[in-house]
Amino acid sequence: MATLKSQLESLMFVANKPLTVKELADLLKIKTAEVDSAMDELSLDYTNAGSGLQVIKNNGKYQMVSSAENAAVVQEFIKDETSGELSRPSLEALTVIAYRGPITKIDLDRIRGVNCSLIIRNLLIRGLIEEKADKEKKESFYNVTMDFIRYLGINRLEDLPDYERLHKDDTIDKILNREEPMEIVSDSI
Amino acid sequence: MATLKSQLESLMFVANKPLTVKELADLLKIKTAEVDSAMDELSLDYTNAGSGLQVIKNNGKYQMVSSAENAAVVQEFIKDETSGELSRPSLEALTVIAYRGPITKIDLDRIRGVNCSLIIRNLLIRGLIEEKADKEKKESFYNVTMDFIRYLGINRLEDLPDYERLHKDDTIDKILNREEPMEIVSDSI
Amino acid sequence: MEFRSEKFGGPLELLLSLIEKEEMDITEIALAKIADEYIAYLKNSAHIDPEQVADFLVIAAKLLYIKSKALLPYLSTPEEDEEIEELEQQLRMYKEFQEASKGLEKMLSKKKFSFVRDLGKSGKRRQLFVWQKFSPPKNLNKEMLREHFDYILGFLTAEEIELKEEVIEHKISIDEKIILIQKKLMDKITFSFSQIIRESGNKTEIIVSFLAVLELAKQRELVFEQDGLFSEIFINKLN
Repeated sequence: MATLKSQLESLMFVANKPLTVKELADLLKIKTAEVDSAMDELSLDYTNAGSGLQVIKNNGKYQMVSSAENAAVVQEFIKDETSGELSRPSLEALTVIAYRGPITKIDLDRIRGVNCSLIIRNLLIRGLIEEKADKEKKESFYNVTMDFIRYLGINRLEDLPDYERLHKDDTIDKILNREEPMEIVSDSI
Repeated sequence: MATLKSQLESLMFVANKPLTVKELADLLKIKTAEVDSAMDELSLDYTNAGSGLQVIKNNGKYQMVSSAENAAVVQEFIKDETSGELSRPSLEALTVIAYRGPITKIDLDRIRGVNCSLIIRNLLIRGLIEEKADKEKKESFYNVTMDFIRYLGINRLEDLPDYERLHKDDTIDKILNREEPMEIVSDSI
Repeated sequence: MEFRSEKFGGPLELLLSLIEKEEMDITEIALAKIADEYIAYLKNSAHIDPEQVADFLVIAAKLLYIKSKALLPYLSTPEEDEEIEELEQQLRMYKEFQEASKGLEKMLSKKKFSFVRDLGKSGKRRQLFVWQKFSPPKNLNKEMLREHFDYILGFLTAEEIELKEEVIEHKISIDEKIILIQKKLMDKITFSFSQIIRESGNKTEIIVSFLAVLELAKQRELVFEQDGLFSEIFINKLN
C-alpha cells in the first residue's frame, strides 16, 4: 500500500534515529510483519531509483540515511572528518561481532583467543557496538550498531562479503559450543 | 541526470535546514539553472510516487520536509518522544549531568560505559539539559537547564540533596583519569 | 628477528603470523616447529598487554606439549591429542575472521559512509528540532536524583576495585620465576613439582612456573624424574 510506505518514510525522516520495528508498528497500528515488508519495498525502491537516500536495517531497527554513493559530496558539505581508521584488534573484534552477532563475550574471547573486556568497553563507548542483556540466560549479547554499518556503506549485515557462510559456519558453531574449548584464565572485568 | 538528482537528495536530507540554490550549485560545481531543473524533477518524483517526503521552495531556498499528508502520524511520534517516563539509562545520565555538570560527552560516555549520543539527544529534545560550546577546547559541555532545576523545586544546583559531597566524590575522577586507548572515529552529537 | 618487536593483538595472531612466515599450513607439525619462536617472543613480554599475559601463556603451554609429543610420541594421551586438534581448528577459525577483517578494512577505507541528518555543530542552546520543548517526566524529584547518583558511584567503585585487582594479578614474569627456582636449587638439590604448584598463587603463576622449569631443563640446569604416569615429578639439580 502506497500510504503505509509513505508514512514510514515520513516517520524515519523526522525521527533521525534508529526506530525499532515495534515502535513503527505501534505508531501505525499495524503488524510488525507489515512494517518489515513495506520497509523492504521502500529499500528496493530507493535502490532501483538510484535515490540519494537509503534505509539501513540492523538488529530489528530501521534508520534512514544518505546513500553511500554520495559520501564524498556530503562529507565535504558537513565538513566531516571521519577517517574510518581502526586499530587492528578493534577491527578484528568488530568483524567477529558483525559476522557472528548477536554474540556473547565468551564466544568473542574464544574466536580471538584473548580476553576482549577492554576492547568491548572501548567499542561500546564509541558507539560501534551495543549490548543487549538476556535476563533469562543472564548473559549479554553484542551487536554492531547502525553507526558502524553506516561507515561500511551497506544496507544490512547480510550484504557483507561471505556473510552467509561465516554467520552459519558449522565448524565455528561446534568449536564455540564445546564444553571447555579454551580456558580464558583472567576473569572478565 | 540521475546522479545529480541523487546528490541533491542526499544533500537536502543531510543539511536539515533550507539551502540556497547557489549553495547547492557551488557544492556540486554546476549552474543554478541545473539545480532548479533537477529540483523540479525531484519534487515531481515525490508527488508522483506519493512519497512521505517533499521539497519546498521558499525565498530561493530549498528544504526537504516530511509530507503534509502524514502530519498526524508525525505528531503522534513527536508526542511519544517528548512525553512519558525516562528510561533508566536516560535517568542515570541526567543524574550524572546534574551532579557533575558541566560535563563533556566523552566523560559522560566513559562514566556510563556506553555511547550516550541518543540519550543526550533525548534529554536535549525534552529541554532537560543544554549544551554549551567551548570554542577554545573545541568541546561541548552539558548542564541541566534552569527549567529542570525549577521543576525539581529548587533554585540552584547546590540545593540538590547531598550536593557538596556527591559533586566532589573522587570515584568519578579516578575512572576518568584511567588511561584508556581511545580511538576517536566520529564526533557525532 | 623482526617479529619480536611487533605488537600482537593476541596469541592466535602471533601463532598465525609465525606459521605464515614459515609458509606452512596449520598442522601439528607446524605448531611444533614454531613453539620455540613463540616462547622467545613471550619472554620479551614488553609488547604484551599485562591483561593478556595469561592468554598468551595458555597457548604456550599447549605448544610445549605439542613439542614434547613430537620428541616423545609415547607420552601422548587421547584427551591431549584432542586438545591439539582443537587448537588447530581454533586457529583456522581465527584465520577466517582475520581475513574477513581485511575485507572490512578495505570497505571502510573507501569512505563510502552514509550520513544521518545533520544536527549542527554545538552552539549556544542548540535546537535539534523545531518541535523541541521543555517536557519533564512526570514522577521525578530531587531525592530520586540523589539515589541514582549514589547507586552510580557505588557501581563505579566496585568496577574500579576489580580493575586494580586484575592488574596486580599478572605481575610474575618467567624470568623472575627462573631466578626463584634457581635459588631453590641452591638450597635443595631435589624437590617436587607439586611443591612449586603449592607455592603458586594462581593458575597463571602455575603456568609460568611450568615454563620456567622447562626452560631450566633446556639450559641443562636441572633434570626431571618421574616413576610413572601421573606420579610425582621430581626436579633434580644438574652438576
